[in-house]
Amino acid sequence: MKKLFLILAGLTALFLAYATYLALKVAPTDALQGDVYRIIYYHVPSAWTAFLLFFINFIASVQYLARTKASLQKAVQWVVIAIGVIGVIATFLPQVQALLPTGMRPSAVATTVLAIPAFYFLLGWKFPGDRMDMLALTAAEVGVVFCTIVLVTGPIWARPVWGIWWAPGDIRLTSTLVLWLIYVSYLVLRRFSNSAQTQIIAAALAVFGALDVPLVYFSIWFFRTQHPQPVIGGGGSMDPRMLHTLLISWMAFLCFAFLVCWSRFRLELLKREAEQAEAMESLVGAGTAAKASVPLSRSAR
Amino acid sequence: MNSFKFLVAAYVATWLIHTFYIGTLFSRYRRLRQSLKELGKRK
Amino acid sequence: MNSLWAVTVATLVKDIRLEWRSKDALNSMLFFSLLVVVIFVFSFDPLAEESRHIVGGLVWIAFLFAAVVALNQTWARELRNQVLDAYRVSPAPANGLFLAKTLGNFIFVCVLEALMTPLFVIFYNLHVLGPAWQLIPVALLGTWALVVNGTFFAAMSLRTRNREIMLPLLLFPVSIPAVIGMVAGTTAILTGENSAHFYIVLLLTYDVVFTTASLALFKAILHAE
Amino acid sequence: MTETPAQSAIIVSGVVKQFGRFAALRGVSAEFDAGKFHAILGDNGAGKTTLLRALAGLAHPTQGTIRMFGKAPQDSSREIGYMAHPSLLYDEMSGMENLRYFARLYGIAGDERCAEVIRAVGLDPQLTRPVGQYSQGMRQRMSLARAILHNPKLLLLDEPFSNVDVHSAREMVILLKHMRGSGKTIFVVTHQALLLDGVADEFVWMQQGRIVDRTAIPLRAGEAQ
Repeated sequence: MKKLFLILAGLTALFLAYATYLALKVAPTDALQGDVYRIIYYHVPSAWTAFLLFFINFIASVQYLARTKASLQKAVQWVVIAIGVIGVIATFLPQVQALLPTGMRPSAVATTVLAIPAFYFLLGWKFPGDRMDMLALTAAEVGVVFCTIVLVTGPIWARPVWGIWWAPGDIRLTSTLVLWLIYVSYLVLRRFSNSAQTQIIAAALAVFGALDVPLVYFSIWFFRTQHPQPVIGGGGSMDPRMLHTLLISWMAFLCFAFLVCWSRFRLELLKREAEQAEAMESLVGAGTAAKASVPLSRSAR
Repeated sequence: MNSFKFLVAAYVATWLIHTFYIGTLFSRYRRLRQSLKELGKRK
Repeated sequence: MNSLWAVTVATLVKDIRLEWRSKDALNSMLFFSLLVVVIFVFSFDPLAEESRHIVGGLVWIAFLFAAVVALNQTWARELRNQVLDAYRVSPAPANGLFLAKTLGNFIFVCVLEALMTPLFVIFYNLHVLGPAWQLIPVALLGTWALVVNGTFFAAMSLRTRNREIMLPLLLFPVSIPAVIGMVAGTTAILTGENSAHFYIVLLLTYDVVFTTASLALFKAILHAE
Repeated sequence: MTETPAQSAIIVSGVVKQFGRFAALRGVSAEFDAGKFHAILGDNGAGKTTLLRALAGLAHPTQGTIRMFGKAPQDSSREIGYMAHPSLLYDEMSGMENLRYFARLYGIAGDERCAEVIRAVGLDPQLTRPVGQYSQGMRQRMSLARAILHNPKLLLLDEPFSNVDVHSAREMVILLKHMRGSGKTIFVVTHQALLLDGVADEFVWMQQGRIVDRTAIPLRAGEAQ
């Protein structure tokens, strides 16, 4: 296991170096922004990785909550299957296709929708019992790290391009900030909970956070339309070489995130084992000590 | 080009954050090992 | 269903009776938001023409903080003598407690708003340029949004160390869309520059989503020790 | 006369309760008979209260299961009467008001049953003083009244005699003895084992989160007097 990890770590380092090389040397310079646009190769893959991790946190939290009751688990499974089936069918209906933004292919949307049941069942199979909760924690924590990078590199990119550090109406950056806040509060809750069932409380909060995401997005989107905005460039199609570099970079960061998550997960596993061992250890140690010294029942006398 | 330093800053910041996080993971791991060892000794 | 309502009503009556006797939450809430208003008057020039643009934000910030005070109080009452355990061992539905607490807080915060709004009007010399009646749905839906999530998260923060500080930490991030809806909606109505319809729909959606989620998950939260 | 084997009312199997780095219960397995009076004894931190809370369904075991009349504790809340160390009453309301509220939680309408149990524990239903001003003994009685309000088959009492004068304690013991006679299963966590001499059917000794002994007299084997 350790050997495998080291090999993967080495490969990932090479992959990241290659992606950075592509980003800095191979990808063409942007005509409008100059070289600084190359931040995109770190900024956007980090954002996608963070969103993926938050998505995993949501799936894991739902599944953890569902597991508290057998009937609930069944029901949630059927809901997830229904989402997959209906989602795939819907993307091929002409009415729904008309709603899709231009450039978004129905087959791509269908694949994305299929990711929901796929993740749900894959994670459910791979992470039994309390491991599901540990997965949720891991995904949230590593997600927050990647989200932090998005929030740091965003303003660094905005400054030379837009002339300001932060555009309050910029929907992507602002909703990412809200997302970051939500998941930081999730981690704070886990940190400060003194409940014996932190897992359930945290899972409930994760569900609330995930439900909030679309609302955050729409509210900021509408808020923006009513307020004067700096002209934010964007849109237009991307040079295929840029897209290629972007995807390579994302792959590299995904591999990296996977390894970080793996380490974090191992750490949590070890921590819980240690807690349990300590709880049981104090039982043996203290138990024998008490038997030797303290008279058995002070209370009865 | 002036904006080049922003590019460098962003890349450096990214790896700084990652390094910092992995550093905290390592220190947490070491502390855990330490406490496990003490637990073993008590036994 | 029947027993849910009976329990909700009984709990609500009990809460109002207790509040009436001690007036803990209402007094601290009122005084707190009065202080906030006074501080705002010194911080932001009330006579300026653009005050109409910021007062929506000020009003809701005052109410938001006051609501947090009230929300912490309602659960603190259940922790004294561990009365919450008496509820937990009873067969009464968990959602009865949740609905009663939410309704109770909703009433308290509405009373507070009714008392504080005239103060804002006087201090900031407000007159509404948009359709004033729309302030009512914005206020009611916005208050419900705050209170329903606030009650849920306050119950959640019962199980944490430093409970009182935990509530805003949990509540504010998730409430951001609702806060945008309340503040931007109120500003839109006050200035009459935009329509507030979108915000009312946003708040309504928010309320429906989170009321449903809270009712679905409250049992798990209540019984997590 | 042949003794009919008493039916096991409560089956506790392999219960572990872990709070972070501390295990309050460390593998408790026991069967308790219906209609008997069980006294749970042990030093502070032996896990008595946690066991009682687990039986009441308030604490969820980390491992192991508890079956109560064939059901999980959470599903048999109508059969369980639980009296905790704190009073589980609202200090600001009178005894009658308190009980009236808890009666609604159990779906009991009207005041007759509330008055009946208050009289049963030797208090006056007409008393209008808030519970917060009761003496410790009166509060314990009122707390017991709350626990037996819905006429449960199983009574779980945590330290009912602590901080109570000897006279009141004796009276409570007589009351419990009477309830034992009417077929209830009773668990009492206490430090004052001698009070229950001749009243309790068995004494369960706990130590370090385990049941270490079960005796018929308030004295463990090998313990010289």
